[in-house]
Amino acid sequence: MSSHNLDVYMPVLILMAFAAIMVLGALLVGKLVRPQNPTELKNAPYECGEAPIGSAWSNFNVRFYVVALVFIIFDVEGALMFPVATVFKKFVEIGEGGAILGTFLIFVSVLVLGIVYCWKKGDLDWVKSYQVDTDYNEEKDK
Amino acid sequence: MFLKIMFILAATMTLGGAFLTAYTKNLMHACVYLLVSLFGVAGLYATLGADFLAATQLVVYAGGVVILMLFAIMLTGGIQNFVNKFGLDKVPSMGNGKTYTIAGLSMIITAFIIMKVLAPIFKTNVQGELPAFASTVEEIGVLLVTDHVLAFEISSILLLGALVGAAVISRPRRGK
Amino acid sequence: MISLTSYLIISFCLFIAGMTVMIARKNIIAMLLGIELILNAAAINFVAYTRFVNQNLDGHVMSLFIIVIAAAEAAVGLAIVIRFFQIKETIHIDDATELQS
Amino acid sequence: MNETVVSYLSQAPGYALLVEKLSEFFGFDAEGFVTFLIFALVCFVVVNVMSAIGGLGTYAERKISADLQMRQGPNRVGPFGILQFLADGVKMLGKEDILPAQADRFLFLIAPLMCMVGVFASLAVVPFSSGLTLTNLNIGVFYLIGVSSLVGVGIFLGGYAANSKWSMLGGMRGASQIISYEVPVTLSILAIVLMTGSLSFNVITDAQGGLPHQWYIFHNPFTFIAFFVLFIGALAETNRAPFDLPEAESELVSGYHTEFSGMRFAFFALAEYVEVFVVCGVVAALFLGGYKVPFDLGNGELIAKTFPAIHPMLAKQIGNVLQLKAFILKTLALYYVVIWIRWTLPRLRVDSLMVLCWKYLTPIALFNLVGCAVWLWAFEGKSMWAMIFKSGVAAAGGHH
Repeated sequence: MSSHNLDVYMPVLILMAFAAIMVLGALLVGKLVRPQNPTELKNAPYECGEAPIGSAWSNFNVRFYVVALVFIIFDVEGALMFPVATVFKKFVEIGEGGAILGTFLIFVSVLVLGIVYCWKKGDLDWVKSYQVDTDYNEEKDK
Repeated sequence: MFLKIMFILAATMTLGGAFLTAYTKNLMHACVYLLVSLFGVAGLYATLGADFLAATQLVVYAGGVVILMLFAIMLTGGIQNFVNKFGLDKVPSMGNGKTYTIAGLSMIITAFIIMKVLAPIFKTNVQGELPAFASTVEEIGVLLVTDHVLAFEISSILLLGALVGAAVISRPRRGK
Repeated sequence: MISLTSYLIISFCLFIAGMTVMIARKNIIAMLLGIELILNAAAINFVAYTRFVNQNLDGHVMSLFIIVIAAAEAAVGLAIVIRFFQIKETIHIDDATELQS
Repeated sequence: MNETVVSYLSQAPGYALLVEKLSEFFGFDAEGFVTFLIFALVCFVVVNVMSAIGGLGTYAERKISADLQMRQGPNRVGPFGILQFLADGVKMLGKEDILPAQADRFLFLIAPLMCMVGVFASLAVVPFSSGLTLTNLNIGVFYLIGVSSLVGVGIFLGGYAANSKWSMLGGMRGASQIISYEVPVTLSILAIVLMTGSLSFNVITDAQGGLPHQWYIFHNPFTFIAFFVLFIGALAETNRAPFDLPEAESELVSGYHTEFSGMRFAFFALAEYVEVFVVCGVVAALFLGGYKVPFDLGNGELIAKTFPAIHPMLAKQIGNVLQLKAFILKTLALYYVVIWIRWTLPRLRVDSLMVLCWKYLTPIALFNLVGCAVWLWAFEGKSMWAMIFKSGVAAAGGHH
């Protein structure tokens, strides 16, 4: 088993090892050099000077999740399209480009449907515009 | 020689990450250990000569799924334990002794069954001369466009369904 | 010597870890972590067989589709968990009792 | 196919001699060990050069911003203040490392580590020159996208670990900004991969010629737009310039690294500056002809022909050095533009930042992708210049 052409991944491992050594090394060297007197006040998380209230781990608006959702769908689409993109030029050279272009366009257009849907239903805009008015109306009706 | 080193490194990362995901008490740590384990699986793909799959694993899992998990943990109350309506402490959400014993027992049974199935395979695999590592991207591209073009198109429809479904579910509705 | 059995043993251990997570945890998101581990265990087997038994790359295409479907499944699963939390204020599995009679 | 630094350096006469000597010394075949040795040496050099460039980035940023605002930048430490970043480093080393209450000690260490690993691992594929690329992976571009998404996870964990509302918000926004701008970046890189038919950086760079009209930026109108989409996306992905809301001083009190002090903060800053260099290098390699030198001086034939006295091996070395110079020149030009943009454009609000990404950049990137595919199919991949000239191979060496 020629292990020769697996050497391409050797720099990846060496660079990661260097990054780890740098981080851990600097922190260890720092531990010797740095002053170390943690006081209760100094350790409080920064709250513009006041005493911090409540834990930071309260939950957040769901729009962060919708962004991550649309990202992962397009990320996976990119992952599927990369092999087809690398092969597209070869097919064009042997004259078969039309069929591959058709497959490619169908794939992309189905996913464009997805983003158009999210756009129209207002998932993509950061501040939920329609939600603001309805809360106001509800207050009025009560 | 380097193949062995890389295999051992990737295997320890995968199995270490997986077992730490199973046994850590903090959900955030479980997510980080899952990331370490998936990183190890990408290394395993590299030792198996599947370089495109190693990169896809990095892009989709390390970049996408783990961040999705982290966001979901943030959006569902972080890592505190849940108590039921009467204030009594339910089974802690990260599992306690009892749940782990049940898990252990069922694992022993499944392990026994799977070993029965895999036994013949372990005995008979003869080792031929393995081909050298080659670039797999073009090959996968050709396969995707010729043999598996139907699966390629259906997966775009599946992604569309997943996108629309998840968007509808997680959209903050006005009514309760 | 690194052979097919070593990869099968690794994916077996990954599968066992994923199952343990699924059974032992009560938090739904932690269970989804287990599902990811199990899907990866299956994908490793496909690639290992392509490498050691026959060299056609259908194994790679199959595990590529496993990764695609795992991502879509994680997206929808987590959306359900978030909606579940918004309704029931908890994602403890024992509270998911709507479907029981 | 896959050649690496070692296969390039092994053409040197000394290499074979070294392998034999070491083989007798160790008894077993030292080929693998020598490869490891050379890789470790070259990686050590690259890591140090990159950290110096990251440090000098901070210095350049303060000098250029001073220049833009008609004032003097740092000029105390060393000649013209060059050694300012070393002074900052030592100061960072001496600062106390404060761990906030109830913070997550384990994640507090993992977050900067993940950022650094993500950025340094992407150094392996940056095409410095045809020989000196650390490893010419044939999945180079896709590997780079995968590894640079680790930084987004590192930033989120950094924000989460510090248990303070500011860094929490900064971490969430930073991660969501990085992942949402990864979509236009992936799609515009896809357009270039479509044009070239390969994922490896060296092949993409070799497909472009030395002169500007042979670069991919001028290949056709769609790649021209894709260049700007990629550049804007790259700016946002490294939290730079108008998109630096996650670490915005005024609103979020330097966002996700509010609670990080001393060396941990230095690692986040170093990772960011090195990533800006790597991203500028990638943009230069994909669109501006990377290490290609005009009139094919790069591969040493012209030099060997004009100066027959030089040993052909040496001519190849000179060619390589010229290639390295061309790559560094183009990357630093883009680096200057990045810094220049930072001190001219105001900071974007969160919602306009997200709207820009999802409602403008992503549709444009998709349109570019389809446009490139149709162009490639219609004109069989010829660049618009080739068609305009219609004179076949331009005088400046073959292209296409």
